[in-house]
Amino acid sequence: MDNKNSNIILSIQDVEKSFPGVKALDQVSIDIRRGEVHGLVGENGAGKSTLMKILSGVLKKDAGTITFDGAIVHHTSPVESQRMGMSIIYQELNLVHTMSVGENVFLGRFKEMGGMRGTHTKAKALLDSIGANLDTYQLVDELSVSEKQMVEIAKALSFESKLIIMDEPSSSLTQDEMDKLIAVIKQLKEKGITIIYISHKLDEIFELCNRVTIMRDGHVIDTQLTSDITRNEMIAKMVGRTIENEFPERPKCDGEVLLQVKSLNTNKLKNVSFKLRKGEILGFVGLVGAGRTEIVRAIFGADQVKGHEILIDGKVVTIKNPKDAMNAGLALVTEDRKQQGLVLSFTVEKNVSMASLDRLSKFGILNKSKEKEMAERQVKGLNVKTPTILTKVSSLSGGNQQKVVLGGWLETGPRVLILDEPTRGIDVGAKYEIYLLMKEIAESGGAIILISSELPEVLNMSNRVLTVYEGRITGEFDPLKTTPDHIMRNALGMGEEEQKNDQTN
Amino acid sequence: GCGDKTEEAAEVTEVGTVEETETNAEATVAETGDEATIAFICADMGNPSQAYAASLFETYAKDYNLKAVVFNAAGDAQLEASSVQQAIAQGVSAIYVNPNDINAILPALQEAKDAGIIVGMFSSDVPVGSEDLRDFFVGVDDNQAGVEAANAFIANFPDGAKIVEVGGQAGHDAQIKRHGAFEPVISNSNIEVLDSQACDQWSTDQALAIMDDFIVKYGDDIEGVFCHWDGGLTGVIQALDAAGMDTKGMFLVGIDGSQSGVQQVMDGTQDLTIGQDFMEMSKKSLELTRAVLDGETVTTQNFIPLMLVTPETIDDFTFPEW
Amino acid sequence: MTKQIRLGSIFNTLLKEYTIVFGIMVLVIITSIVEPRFMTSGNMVNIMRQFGPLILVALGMTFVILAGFIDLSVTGQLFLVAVIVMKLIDPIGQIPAMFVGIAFGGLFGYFNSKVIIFSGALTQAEALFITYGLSTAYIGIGQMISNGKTMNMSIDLTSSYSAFQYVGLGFIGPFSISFVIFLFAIFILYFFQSKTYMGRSVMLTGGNKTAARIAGIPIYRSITIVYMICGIMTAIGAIVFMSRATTVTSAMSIGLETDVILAVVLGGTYLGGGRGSVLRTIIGALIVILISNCMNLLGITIFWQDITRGAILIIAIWLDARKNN
Amino acid sequence: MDKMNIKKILSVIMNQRAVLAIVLTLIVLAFNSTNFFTIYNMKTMLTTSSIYLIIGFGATIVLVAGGVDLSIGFNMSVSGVLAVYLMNNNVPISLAVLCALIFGGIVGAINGYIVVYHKTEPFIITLGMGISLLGLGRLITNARPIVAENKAFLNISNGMIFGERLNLIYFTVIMFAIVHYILRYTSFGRNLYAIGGDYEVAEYSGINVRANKFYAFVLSGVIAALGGVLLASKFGTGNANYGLTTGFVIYSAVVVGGTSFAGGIGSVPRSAIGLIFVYGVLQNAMNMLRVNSYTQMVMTGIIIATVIALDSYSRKRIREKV
Ligand SMILES: Nc1ncnc2c1ncn2[C@@H]1O[C@H](COP(=O)(O)OP(=O)(O)OP(=O)(O)O)[C@@H](O)[C@H]1O
Ligand SMILES: Nc1ncnc2c1ncn2[C@@H]1O[C@H](COP(=O)(O)OP(=O)(O)OP(=O)(O)O)[C@@H](O)[C@H]1O
Ligand SMILES: [Mg+2]
Ligand SMILES: [Mg+2]
Repeated sequence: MDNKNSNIILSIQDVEKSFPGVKALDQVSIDIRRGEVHGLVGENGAGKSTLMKILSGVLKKDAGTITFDGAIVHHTSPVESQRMGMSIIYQELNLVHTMSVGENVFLGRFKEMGGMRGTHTKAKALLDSIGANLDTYQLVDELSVSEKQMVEIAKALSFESKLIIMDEPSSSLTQDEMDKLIAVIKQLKEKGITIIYISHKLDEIFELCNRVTIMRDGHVIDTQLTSDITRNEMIAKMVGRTIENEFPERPKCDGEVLLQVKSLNTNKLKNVSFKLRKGEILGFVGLVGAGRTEIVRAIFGADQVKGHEILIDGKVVTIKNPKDAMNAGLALVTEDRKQQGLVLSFTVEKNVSMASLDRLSKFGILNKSKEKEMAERQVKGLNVKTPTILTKVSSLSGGNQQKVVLGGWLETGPRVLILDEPTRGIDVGAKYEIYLLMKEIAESGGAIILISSELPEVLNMSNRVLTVYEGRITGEFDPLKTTPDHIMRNALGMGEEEQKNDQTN
Repeated sequence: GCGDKTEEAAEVTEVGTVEETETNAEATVAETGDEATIAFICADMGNPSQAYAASLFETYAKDYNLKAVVFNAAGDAQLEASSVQQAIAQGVSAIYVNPNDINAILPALQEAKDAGIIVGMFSSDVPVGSEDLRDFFVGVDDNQAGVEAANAFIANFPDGAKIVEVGGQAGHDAQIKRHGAFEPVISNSNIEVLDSQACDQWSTDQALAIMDDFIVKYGDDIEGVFCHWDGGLTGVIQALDAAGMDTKGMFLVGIDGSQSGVQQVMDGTQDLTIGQDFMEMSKKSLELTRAVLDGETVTTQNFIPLMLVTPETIDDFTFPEW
Repeated sequence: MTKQIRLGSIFNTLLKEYTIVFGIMVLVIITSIVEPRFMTSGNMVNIMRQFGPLILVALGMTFVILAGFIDLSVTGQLFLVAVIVMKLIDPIGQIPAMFVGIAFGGLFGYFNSKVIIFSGALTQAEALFITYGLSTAYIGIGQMISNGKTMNMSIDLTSSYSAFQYVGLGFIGPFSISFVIFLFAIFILYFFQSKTYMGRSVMLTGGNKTAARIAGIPIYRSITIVYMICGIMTAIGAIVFMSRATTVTSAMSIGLETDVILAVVLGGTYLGGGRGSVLRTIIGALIVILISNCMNLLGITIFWQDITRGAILIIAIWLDARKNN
Repeated sequence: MDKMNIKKILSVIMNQRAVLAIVLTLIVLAFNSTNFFTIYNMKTMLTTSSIYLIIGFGATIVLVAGGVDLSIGFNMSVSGVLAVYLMNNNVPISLAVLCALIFGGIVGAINGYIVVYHKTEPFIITLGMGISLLGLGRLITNARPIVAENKAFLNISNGMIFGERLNLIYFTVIMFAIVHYILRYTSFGRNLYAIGGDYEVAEYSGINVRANKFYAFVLSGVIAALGGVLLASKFGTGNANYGLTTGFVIYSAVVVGGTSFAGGIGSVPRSAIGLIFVYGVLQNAMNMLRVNSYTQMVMTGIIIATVIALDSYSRKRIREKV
């Protein structure tokens, strides 16, 4: 009883969680006070989302105790956590695309909401209250990413929970929608609802949160009042080391254009044009769903395009499918290695050789000894931790899986290597190795396109950075000469006005 | 309520008149000699014998100033019933039903009768007690075929013998009757049926596989084979050949009188095929229809005699078309 | 000590991997006790011959399943090819007719794959229903051609009956011709699966279509090839089938597709694609044949045979799922 | 602007393929003098398709939840057999029917359990179940049709209410209402849409995905059994062979109606249209136009393949929307 009224609503004690190859959470302890907005920050892969998934019952913790509202939480399912009064907005959108907006808001609670009519009326009211003017009968499939995000928020609010966890709710919102969200959060705060707010945007943290917890590599580094900490201190704690050591020196590029993309258009992309020089690492910065992945997939012939022109060494090449792209000297390491990069049930050897299979065969017959050599070369060269090359890829850790993908593409001897989130889920050591590799390729006359959600990574590795916003390229920057802030602003689509202002000045 | 009842009563009398086929003034006056459309409801056009019968109806209908349409029930009792209904909807004057399931077809026959349509059963008759739902039946007696087969064995092996039975499609009306009639007759003799197995389909290959296994199991003990259809017997012969057994020295009996059966009898491999004369059956059906349309009385049950095709009698038969 | 333990664990893996095989061995042992003739050479030849058409079609189906698809139209194809071959024997002679039949098999497979690729029906369930529809159409065409009649080889063929008779009944040494055809096919197909670029492409397509496509693997060509292989093997199966039975009716292939899928799955090829081997299918086909052979010898009725077949299929998939989860 | 409208209309049409197909068929029929447009024929069409409609509604439940149950055809036939068998062994009608429904539910439960709780491919599991059921049905009946001795049983399907033999249609309407209500207005139904639409999201949203999907299979099994009982009652016969291709054709028809393979999309009215097209209009129209049986088969196969290919094609277009 005592506890119930105490001002700690949620107490996390020594929670641990490991995934194969990664210790995502190590002795994490945080106390969340009743009625506060508690910020949670940390680099990518720090373990924030993992912790939240444990709270909501999607993942099981390996050790530790969680006390919510005075009761020890044993639950293992999202339903139970919702019943206890915790709800969560997941980082990845969690909506059923074939269903209406209204039903998505109250997914699984159709009856409680009074059937079809009740669901839609209540959903409408809820959406209106957060300033989202949506037709509740519309299918979610037809919404834009930010509209979907608003539906997600409405969904989380609908539980009338005591605690709402928001995992990067703002990552794809426009400024206007962001303002609405801030208003909503303040409204909730007034009602005495506790909020855990995860974001990479420190401005928001300072604007919204009472206290903030900083995580790094699965550890809690510190919990402080936002009023007691400066932005720089926060960053220092998040990163934990000086940035110079983390990245190798970037290569110099000699200026000759290797790849040129002219007016690339798809359903989502608008008139994307850019050049890539020999020896250059070109970074793409943008929010989730900005279209970076779509740009490279379109170039690579993996998706349908409306029209575009691609020149390599100044000569036009036709790329209709990935095979064409490979023949033209391109290689693509996709962002989702499990779905798009690997055949998980196959051996390391077969995955490495996958992209070079035609070169390994003569008259359609595979040269197995060459294949073996190839796999061994890459395993050794990239330092892949695997018992043998005949081990199934599915049993390797994420970082090693990533190296397998990379190794496969390196074997094709690409001139342009496209890396989409190459270090996602990879530990620091492995990251550095990948950076060195990138450097090596660039210096040996190749070129690299790098997409990464880790801003420091892009900024430190690239010679040049392009910002992408809603399928358009909104700016081009030299990371050495521009502040990260300025780049982010362009990635948020706010740069255009500024540029106008710059020009008028 | 009341109105309906009188209507029904009226219909019943009408049905009665049709069955007696004497005083149905309407039918006789209006349709004598006129061309009429008839529908043949085939149990399964995938079955060669039935498809053959259907084609006979189409060919010979005009000889009786009739025009035939064929419906395919595709082995499905529901489809058969609905085919009858569709034939009624098309306003045909007569239907011939080659039933998949004689019980399942009865409600549809009732409808046909209610609509005043001549109903002929083809190949299989309605169950006992439902005879007034049809005007006539034309067919061979599958029970008789079973008995003939048993008698042939008894005649051939006066001192007794060991034989096996390869049945037709399990559950098919013909398979049930052929086996059902064969069994008691043969078990009253000194002939021993070593084994009996039905097939999943009327499939030569299955008959072959079953025979293969019988050969393994009983080997040279087998002195004769009764197979429910000539096509199956083709498989049996293949199995015997493959096992190096002398088909000519064995007594092989099939039913159907189809091309393969007659050919096998000619070749001397098969000793008897109990033929169904589809030509005669079809013509008889058409003839009876014409007669009923013309207001004559007809016999309701018409068994077309079975043809016993043996090497001795083979010359009396024209080579079948199916 | 260690050796024992290792033996034990090998046995355990075997048991896990081949639970069904052990089940069948029990059936075989029971059968050979109850019916000693099971172990005769006659029965072995018997099994070898029954094995023929089934395994040929199953080998083709293995590739379709390895690529992550399925082909129910083997039922229709087998019948239609048989009808075509039958029709062609008189005008062009037996051996040309066989080859034309095989070409038609390839053509049907090609057509199936084009329908699937063009419509983007890239899941197994979609392929299942599309090929079901096509199967019905093939049977219909076959019956249009044959007019629903039983087509009989022995008629007017006595002079040229030999080629088919040779395929159906001939022996090379101790092996029946159909078995030799099978050996030949398995050699080529195993080589194709494990040693060639396209074979690997098929496996990769079944393992992960998306990843394979990004890596430049010709997934659509793989799909076309597996359906064509299946069509060709079905056509060869049809020829072996008709040379044994010497007649052709639409009943000849009813239920074939389930037996074939049963053989592939019981062999241990993963239904979801990417894992498995044509060699495994041999075991699977053997099991399917043994089930009916044993049951026939034990005098078990067709009803119980059906019940058992279905149950074995369910249990095999179930065990496979348990192994993988 | 105009172009947009045309596009929109086209996409609406693409989504209502079955309606389009029906309209086209009707137009063809209107230009040919047939008896298609008679009340009798309409009634025939509805009664014929009624049992398939009912079972198809059950199939819709499973399909919406992202599953498939190909054993419904044999579930239907064996449940009917079971009901008749029990009645013939002196079990009262109501109890026998209840047992049949429970049996259907158990079959659905076994399918559901293996598919849902052991994450197996539904179609192969249910295919296996189908084979076993066929064997079981033949075993119970010894592969012959069994006739219901208690004729009162026939009243379930053939009885007269309001002086018309339309019980089956009433049943269909009632089941239409019930299943439609379940899918559209209950949380169970809505959960199924969520599960079929996105299994993981549904799970994260606190829906008990396994239990719900499991019950979808059970319900579909019970409904298939109901269909079986009605079929047995319609014919007064139980026959294990009734359901040979039913599962495939029903699912095809449901997809023709616009319920998607991918799950999450579909409805009972859509399924009804698809089922009426395949089981009623298509076959009836071809018979009315006197299309040759084999041509009918080819056309049915091509139509099924085409419509399903179109379903996939429209999803491919959405995926690749440029
Ligand atoms: N299902 C999983 N399997 C294996 N590893 C995982 C899984 N989920 C997360 N990880 C790993 O756990 C670590 C923590 O991931 P988490 O998603 O919690 O990071 P985060 O702090 O939320 O990062 P971000 O800011 O990018 O969202 C990462 O190294 C990640 O690769
Ligand atoms: N989680 C998601 N749920 C639904 N749709 C998404 C999701 N992520 C991306 N999308 C869709 O994919 C399209 C393109 O996103 P894309 O992956 O190209 O963006 P991106 O800039 O590469 O972002 P990131 O790589 O950070 O996810 C967007 O229009 C969006 O609609
Ligand atoms: Mg996260
Ligand atoms: Mg991306």
